[in-house]
Amino acid sequence: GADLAAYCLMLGDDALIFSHRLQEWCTNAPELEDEVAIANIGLDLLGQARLLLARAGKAEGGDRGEDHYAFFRAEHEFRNVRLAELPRGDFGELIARLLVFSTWRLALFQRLTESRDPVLAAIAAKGVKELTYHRDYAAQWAVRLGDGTEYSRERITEGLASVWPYTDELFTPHPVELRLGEAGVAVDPSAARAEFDDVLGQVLRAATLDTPEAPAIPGVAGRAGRAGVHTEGMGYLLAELQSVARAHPEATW
Amino acid sequence: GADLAAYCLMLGDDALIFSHRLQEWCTNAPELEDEVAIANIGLDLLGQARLLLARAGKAEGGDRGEDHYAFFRAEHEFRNVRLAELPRGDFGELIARLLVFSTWRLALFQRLTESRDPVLAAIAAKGVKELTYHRDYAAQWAVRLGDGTEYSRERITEGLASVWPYTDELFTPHPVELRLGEAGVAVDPSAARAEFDDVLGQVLRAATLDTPEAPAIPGVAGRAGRAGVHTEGMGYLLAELQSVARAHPEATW
Amino acid sequence: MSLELKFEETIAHDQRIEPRDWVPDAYRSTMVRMIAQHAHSEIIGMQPEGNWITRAPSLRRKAILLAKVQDEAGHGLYLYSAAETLGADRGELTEKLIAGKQKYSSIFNYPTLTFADVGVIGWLVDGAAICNQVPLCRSSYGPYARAMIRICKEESFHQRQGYELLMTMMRGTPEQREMVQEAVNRWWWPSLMMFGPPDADSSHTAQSMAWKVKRHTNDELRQRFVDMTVPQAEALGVTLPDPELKWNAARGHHDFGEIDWAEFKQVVSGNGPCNAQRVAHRKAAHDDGAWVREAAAAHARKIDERQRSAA
Amino acid sequence: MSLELKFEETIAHDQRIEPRDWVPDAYRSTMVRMIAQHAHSEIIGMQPEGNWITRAPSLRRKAILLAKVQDEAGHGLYLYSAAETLGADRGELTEKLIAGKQKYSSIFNYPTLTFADVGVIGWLVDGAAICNQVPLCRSSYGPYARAMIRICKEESFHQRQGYELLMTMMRGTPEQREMVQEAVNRWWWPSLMMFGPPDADSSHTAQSMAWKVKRHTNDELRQRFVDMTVPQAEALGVTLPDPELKWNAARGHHDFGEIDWAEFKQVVSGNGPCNAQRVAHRKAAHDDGAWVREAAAAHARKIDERQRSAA
Repeated sequence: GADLAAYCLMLGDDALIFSHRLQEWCTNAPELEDEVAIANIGLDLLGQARLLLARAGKAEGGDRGEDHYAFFRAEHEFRNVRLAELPRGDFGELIARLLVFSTWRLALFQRLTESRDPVLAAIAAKGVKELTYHRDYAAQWAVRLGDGTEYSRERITEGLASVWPYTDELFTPHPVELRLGEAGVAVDPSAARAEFDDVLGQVLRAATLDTPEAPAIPGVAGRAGRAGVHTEGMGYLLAELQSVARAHPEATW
Repeated sequence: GADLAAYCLMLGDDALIFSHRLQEWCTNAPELEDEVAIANIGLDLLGQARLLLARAGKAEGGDRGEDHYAFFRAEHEFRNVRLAELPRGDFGELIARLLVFSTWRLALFQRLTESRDPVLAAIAAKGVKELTYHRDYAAQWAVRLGDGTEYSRERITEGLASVWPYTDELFTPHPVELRLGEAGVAVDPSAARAEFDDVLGQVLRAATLDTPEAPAIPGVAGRAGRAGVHTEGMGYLLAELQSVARAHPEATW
Repeated sequence: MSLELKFEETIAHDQRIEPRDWVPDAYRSTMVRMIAQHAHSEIIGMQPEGNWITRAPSLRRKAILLAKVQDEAGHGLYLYSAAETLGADRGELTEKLIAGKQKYSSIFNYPTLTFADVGVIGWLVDGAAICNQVPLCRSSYGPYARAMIRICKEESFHQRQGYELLMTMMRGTPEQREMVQEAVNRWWWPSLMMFGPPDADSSHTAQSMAWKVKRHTNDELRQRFVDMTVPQAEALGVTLPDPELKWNAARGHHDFGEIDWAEFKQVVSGNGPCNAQRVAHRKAAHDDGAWVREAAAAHARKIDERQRSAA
Repeated sequence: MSLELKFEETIAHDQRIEPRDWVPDAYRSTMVRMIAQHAHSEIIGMQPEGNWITRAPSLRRKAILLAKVQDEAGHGLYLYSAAETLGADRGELTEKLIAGKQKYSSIFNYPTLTFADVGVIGWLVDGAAICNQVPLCRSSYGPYARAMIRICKEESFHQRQGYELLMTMMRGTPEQREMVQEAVNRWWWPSLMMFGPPDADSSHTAQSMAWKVKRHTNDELRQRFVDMTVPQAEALGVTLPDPELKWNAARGHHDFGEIDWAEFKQVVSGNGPCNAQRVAHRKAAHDDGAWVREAAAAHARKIDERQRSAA
């Protein structure tokens, strides 16, 4: 119960928080087609988040629903990886982050379709289709930017350099993931690393880009996003996300 | 009682909200001396805000203190002019805004030292010294930027152009100001316009800059900051300002 | 039959003009102006509502709002495409928008100040837009008419969602009800202004109606909107902020107060509460995206060259 | 008496070296390195605490925090001035900081995650800094010693304010107490690391002590800090996160657990949780300010030229 709830919050918070950063792109995209695409990806992730937070509530067995989790938890209760929460950068950073995030998440979700938890398996099956599109979108832009102008090459290279130090965290299993992984319910993310490296390698080659080399950014005393230890940008994100809901705790919307 | 409280909130909110924008400059100033100066101005205004909000609480006669006003009011209850809340721009915008704000406020406070309300008169007397320094700081930088490099001239010119449309609002009296003005308690801001124009004229001449010409930005159906109708940036400012206090409504700090 | 005669006849028979048909220059420029203005409105209109996406107080409302704003981007896309069938270029139209040489609906020059504004925009602003747009589904210009059919369908959906949000809020806390009323107070008069100046002052109406690109006068549409909205307001439990608003049995319509046309002119002429902000925001996004568009073009050229040299 | 002898004698008699005195090159470079590193620490140290100014949950705490961060800017100013008396240039020192060629205290490479961090930084981080700095008030280099006297006075004040905030929070809600404990858990070990590597591994200590720019070893100061802090933690009602921490009557000191020196080395070498962020922030502020500093210089030149041509 508790482990499954925690695991659903991990995957749900990844989607919720990265969706927030994509929402910040709204009205700021370089072209209308991208406006539509980025909103679409944000919507897909928001949908995944809602299903996962609802599943967490059921697993927990109390009466907490999706909105309770999204709007009334404190920062240290959010279990998303730090990659999801990094402040919005330029379009190069967006594409780099989306490429890393969707490649990782797709590799997880593919495996998760075989979860012994039928709800998780169904959520994953739906998510696989969405994430395949997200990854394609990011990969296509990574190639255009890498093999476009000198300046675009610089921007995507810097984008990759800025997100790369947060990549290791994606594949570092939390005890909950290991326990549920052994039970056939969750996916141990370290199992997805090879596929991730392979796909990234293909995309970066097509984009004529090198794989970034940068040391992983540590958490605090070994604790990072999955353990509720976030970056300084997270508090501002939550302040905005939760502002209206918390100003009217008794309201229904 | 109610009018005096409302008037104290007007002047207090101007200081509180502009101080917030100055706080956002912290660790972002062009030179350490400016880091110190901007923090100092932010502190002075924060101090003025605290005195004025406390006075509002007394005038209202209830048990609302400064923190209640700052952290638990809704946006439409804030009575600051819109100039105070505009999102942080570059250093040219800062100097332009500070020049306009402090010149206006100093002209008000000089008159307010003769208020029949002894508390307001005392707050104003203290504020006059502070605001004189703020205005000098802004004026000196306006001259350096206007008569510095071509680029700095462009930045201060753009800064002035961006804040100028919000200047008329500063001198448009609210009914509360008119009523209390007649009673000798408050200052009708329109009485300060001539002094403002005169001082600004002197500074801009020294800076070899023209007085901006731009139509005033209207409120919504004639209602602007003093009536609680703000700009879209205000909600984000309050979400941040109030986030910790509202997350822990029962806490003491 | 001369080209001009054929054009007149197509119009007279309520048939549609298609991209390859000959049209008079004045028709072409009128249509481009209308369609571009409409496209710009969709794009600028994303800003006031987009302002609340990250702060939407429930995940369901957040998804609805994000999907709605995305739809508006989609509408912009269809409409710019329709304008392109008349020989216009999307990039050039955007440049004109940013330079202030083409307009967009003035309603978007008002700020969104609470989450209730999201509902009120859906109810009143989309409602007014639909009144304006339903007749355009029979516009004489085919691509525009077809775009409008799709857009109107989606906007009706948005309008219902907006109204439903307000219904939910009106059943909520006293603060929520107050928030809705206050938003209605701010948006009511600007919504009435969406139908444009009174018929007597409208410069485009006559020609547009003759060409069947427009089918009702501003005042007719405005009256229809008021008559439609009054019972909805009653059902909702809000007061429309017009003391002169009342049923006139003789006319079979609601009478309503005088619109502040001075405010209308001020906002249309570029000096509303948010005109500068909206255009500056659009310009910043466009400028920030320049290097991305250049990269895409450069990459496409490279691919093209590689394919040609391989052939 | 040779210059060198005079220098040695000044040191031996615990007198102060002043800017015009001759000093060996190694002394000069050691002092510049020490003072610059200290100045950089003040400036970078503004970031973690500055992070909470706009969100401080009471206006009194906001004023205290803003004043504290302002004091740190002031400390930076004195210290850069002291370094300038040795021939260094503030602009060049800043360039070195940004290029990663000069260090700052590693403690500022940890994030501030709740408002309790503000209190804990005041209590533990300023507390540790004071332990380090009090002896520096007797540094052989006069301008540094005098700057340190002023700085230590202000830091003691900050430390008391931090402790008082924590006291208030511990008397508050259960969530507040939890927040304090959690912040203590995160900051305790990094605070112990502030005293630098164990004496056996410290490369600078011996020479610095001979020159009396430093007067106690890292381990001595660390022990003093632990002994001082344990009763304060008890008074506060928090647990220091070290199961091995206990009074050793034989030594007359507290024993404590092994510090994670691998973490220390990682953070010092540039790869802590916030190293990249802190330097990037400082660089962005410096770069953004370049045109302002150029404008001031250009204006000063113009004034100068006008005065000269008028003379």
